[in-house]
Amino acid sequence: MDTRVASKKLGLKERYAAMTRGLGWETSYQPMDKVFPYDKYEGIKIHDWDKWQDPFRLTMDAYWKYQGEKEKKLYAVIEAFAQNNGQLGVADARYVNALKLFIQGVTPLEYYAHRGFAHVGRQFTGEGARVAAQMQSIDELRHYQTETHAISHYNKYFNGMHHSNHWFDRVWYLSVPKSFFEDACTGGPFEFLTAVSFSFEYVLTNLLFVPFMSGAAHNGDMSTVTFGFSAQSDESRHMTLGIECIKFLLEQDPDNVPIVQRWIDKWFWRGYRLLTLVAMMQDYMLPKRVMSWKEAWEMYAEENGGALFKDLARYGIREPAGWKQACEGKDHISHQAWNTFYNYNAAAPFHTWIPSDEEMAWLSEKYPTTFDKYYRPRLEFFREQQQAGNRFYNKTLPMLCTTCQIPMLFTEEGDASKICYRDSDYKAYKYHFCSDHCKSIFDHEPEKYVQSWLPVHQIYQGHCFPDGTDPTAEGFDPLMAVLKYYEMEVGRDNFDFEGSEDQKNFAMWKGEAPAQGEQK
Amino acid sequence: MNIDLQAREITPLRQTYAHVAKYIGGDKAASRYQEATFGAQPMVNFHYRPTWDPNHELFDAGRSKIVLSDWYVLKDPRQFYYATWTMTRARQQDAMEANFQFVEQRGMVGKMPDGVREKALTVLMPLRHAAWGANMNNASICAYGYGTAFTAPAMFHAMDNLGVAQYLTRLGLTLGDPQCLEAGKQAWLNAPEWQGLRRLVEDSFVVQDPFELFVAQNFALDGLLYPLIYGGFVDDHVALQGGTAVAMLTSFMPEWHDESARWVDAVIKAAGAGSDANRAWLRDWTGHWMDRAQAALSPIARLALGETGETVLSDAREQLQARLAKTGIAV
Amino acid sequence: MSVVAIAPYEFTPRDVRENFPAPLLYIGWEDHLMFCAPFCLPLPPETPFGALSAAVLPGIYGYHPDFAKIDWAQAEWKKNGQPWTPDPAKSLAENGLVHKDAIRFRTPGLSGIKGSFS
Amino acid sequence: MSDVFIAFQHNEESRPVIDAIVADNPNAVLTHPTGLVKINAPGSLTIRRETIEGLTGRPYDLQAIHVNLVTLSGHIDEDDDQLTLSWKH
Repeated sequence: MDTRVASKKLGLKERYAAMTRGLGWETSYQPMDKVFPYDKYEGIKIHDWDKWQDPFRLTMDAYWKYQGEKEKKLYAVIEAFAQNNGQLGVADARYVNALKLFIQGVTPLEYYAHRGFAHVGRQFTGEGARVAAQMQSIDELRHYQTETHAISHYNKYFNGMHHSNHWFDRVWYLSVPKSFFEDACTGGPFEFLTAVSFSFEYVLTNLLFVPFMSGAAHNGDMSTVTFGFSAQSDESRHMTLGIECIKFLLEQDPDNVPIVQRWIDKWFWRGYRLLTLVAMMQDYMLPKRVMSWKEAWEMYAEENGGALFKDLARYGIREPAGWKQACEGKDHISHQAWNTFYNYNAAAPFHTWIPSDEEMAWLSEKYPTTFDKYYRPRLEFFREQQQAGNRFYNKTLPMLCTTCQIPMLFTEEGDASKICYRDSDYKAYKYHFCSDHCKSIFDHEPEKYVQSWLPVHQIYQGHCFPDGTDPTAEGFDPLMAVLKYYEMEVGRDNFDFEGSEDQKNFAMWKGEAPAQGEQK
Repeated sequence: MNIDLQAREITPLRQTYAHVAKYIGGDKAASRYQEATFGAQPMVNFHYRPTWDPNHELFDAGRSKIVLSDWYVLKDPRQFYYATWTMTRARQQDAMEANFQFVEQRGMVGKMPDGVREKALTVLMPLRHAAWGANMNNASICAYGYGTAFTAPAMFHAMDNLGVAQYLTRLGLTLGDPQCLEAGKQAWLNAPEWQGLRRLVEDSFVVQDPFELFVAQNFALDGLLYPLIYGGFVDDHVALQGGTAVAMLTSFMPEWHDESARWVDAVIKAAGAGSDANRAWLRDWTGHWMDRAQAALSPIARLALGETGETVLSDAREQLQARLAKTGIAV
Repeated sequence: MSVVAIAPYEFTPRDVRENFPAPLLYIGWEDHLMFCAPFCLPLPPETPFGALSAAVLPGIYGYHPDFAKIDWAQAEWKKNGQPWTPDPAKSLAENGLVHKDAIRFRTPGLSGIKGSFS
Repeated sequence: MSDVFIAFQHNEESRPVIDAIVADNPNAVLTHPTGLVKINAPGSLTIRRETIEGLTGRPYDLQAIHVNLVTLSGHIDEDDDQLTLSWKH
């Protein structure tokens, strides 16, 4: 059992040091600066890599042992789930749309994290940091693969998952997570760590995984619960890497503090914007609700983040610049996001719907100051129209924020009746933003964000049609051409849940459908 | 019966993801390896250039001189995905753990002749650093290579390299004390026998082409080092002189090398099959790096095996040439 | 401020005017957030401004019951956040609109579904 | 003083770890979000190997908590015998 009998002479810390940083050396046949070319240009000053505190000292032997155990358990569940048609056990076929969002928008991020950590796991001069990053790289590959395997079974029976990776590179709303992670991966190694390990993993990841997985549990999806919690057990190591790395940077040199503060400001806001999708999932897509986005935000961000930033104050770090706005947004963003997907559901490969009366009552109770005032009336209007055969599908492309790439759906702080518009001029062109913080991120690094592959603009530039499309041809339908480029199956992957193939199949499998099923 | 009814009605709409189907010839049942690997890497519409490498996209096949229309031909014959990799290694680790316990409980180290024990430490301790270099290089291959079929096993390999470095560390702490690690490091840094190898490893750190790095590290250097050290030295020399403990505590290494060589060869073969130009590069790289590795290992062969060292190394080179010939890369 | 990079880091913006068949114009209708976000449209610069309310906006906002009630003479306009008075007879270009300008209009007295700004 | 917390999957393997935490940290507060056991404690929280071993009667490697750990907050200090989470303010 004990993997450490061999070396009782050394304690955990010393032994781990011998197993990691003891392996490296100062190169002399090639200059160190050429061997590690990337960890200086960001301006971060490291005087002594030996001060790096290793988070969770797992050597490879222990890593293999525990991870092997986890995988054995996980795949046993995935297998049993498939054999028993576990998909029939979910609360309602609407639930599956949360999984669609997950495989489309979250799973590819695990992949990026895998490659990004391989990069920094090669590039840091300090061996301890390198090993920690490499271990995370392999964990993230694990997450990509286990999620792909667990959701594979759903993909066989439901629409909206079959082209997830193709969509990730192309579909409008998926440019939000894609640009988020590419922004991190294209930053320097220290910024990457601050972005992913600290701002995302440490400050925000609980908001992604814990509600998602508790939601899965509540809605009868044991497969997802299992991969989620199993992945989350790696996440605790990653979070620890996040906080250790921040402390290390701050303790190494006071000049690092303003750089790190700016990264925290930037990445907190980038991460918060990304989580808009999770907020919507939590409040609208789980047939059996667990907790509201607002409650989750209060529990995991306000309480926990509050404690964290109080703790970091001794280094001169304050809470992220967008903290107050993010806290104010907790009453709004899930509703605003759901409305956006309801609008553009013709171009999104998952289903939306109008919440039932009971669900609206829950939303009123959870959002007493905002739901009835701003959001219920439009939902009820949409419902009337839909019942009259006039379901709203917005077919005109929206204005996007240049930084977060989300349609400009967010409202002014303190005034939910006004869309928040911000802009900047840079070298003869104007750029637009959804918020002060997205604007400030752009203003700091305009050379970066002028490259944004904004889906709406790309469509208008003619880059999102299948090869050989002639947009000047008679009767050219741009929306259909874009959906073809997306390789979406129109009428199966998109449109309202009401009347969808998913809805019909699920009812039939559960034996709730009229007799058409018999004709097969 | 109920089951019949279900079997009739619950028909899958599809077998696998489209990005997997594309590589396995249509929508059919896909293996876990295939779903874990094919189409995993984002391919187009990258937003920003890396601030650390503005001349390339984040994932960019142009970082290598190898040109392939489909990078997913570089399959891993072991079909490793995370679960199979980690469970395979966990089993091997169980065996290693049992070996460590056996060696310690039977006092096998104490029964070893001092000369053999010291020789083992002299040869093996500096190799912790060579394995660490291999770890860095495989992390590079994963980071800058193209296509998950190629890059994912490279990261497994990097972690295996780290595992090897750590097993050597444990061996050092079992056979000797913490000072022997430091002595090994000093030899790596300063002893003349090790400088050729250290120079080679440091030169490999600055190789920019991930595929050339793959050839240099995984094929040329490790293709000679493992047979020389774990075959020629540990199994055929140390073990025969009363150092069975050393063979037990390094049993992972030759087993791992044989296993992973199948992957290395398959990747070279598939890349070479892509074009004459690929084959030409592979011919150049394998030739260049095998020559360098052989030269760098020569003093270590002598250090480990004395007069016969050179012969053992030449044999290893011959075997490696034979592996290469099977990949279709004529030298 | 400027990006920090290891080597020169300057790229042609992906959205320069030449990349589009016509300049982009962003248009938003205040207090009607049933339409989740402002719109983005490529519009030829010679388009008369008046054609917006007559020909362009009905297609994109006509679903809303308030749309038919708009008195365009009362509409209040903003351009890039600043109050602005366009001349409906002149073209977009003559009104000073260039690629990627954002305009929005408020229609006094109309505040969305049941006054909810939807 | 802010709370630190740690959460485990709610299963049989976690039980002795949780019992040990409760025994060693009188201020610990348990909650049970779906599928989880979450333990909050003001300022700091310690997991002791010896306490777990006392409860199970078997040797326990503290790193085995990784198998069922879900999330945590606070700074970590870890050695062979204990793992402590704490805030420094």
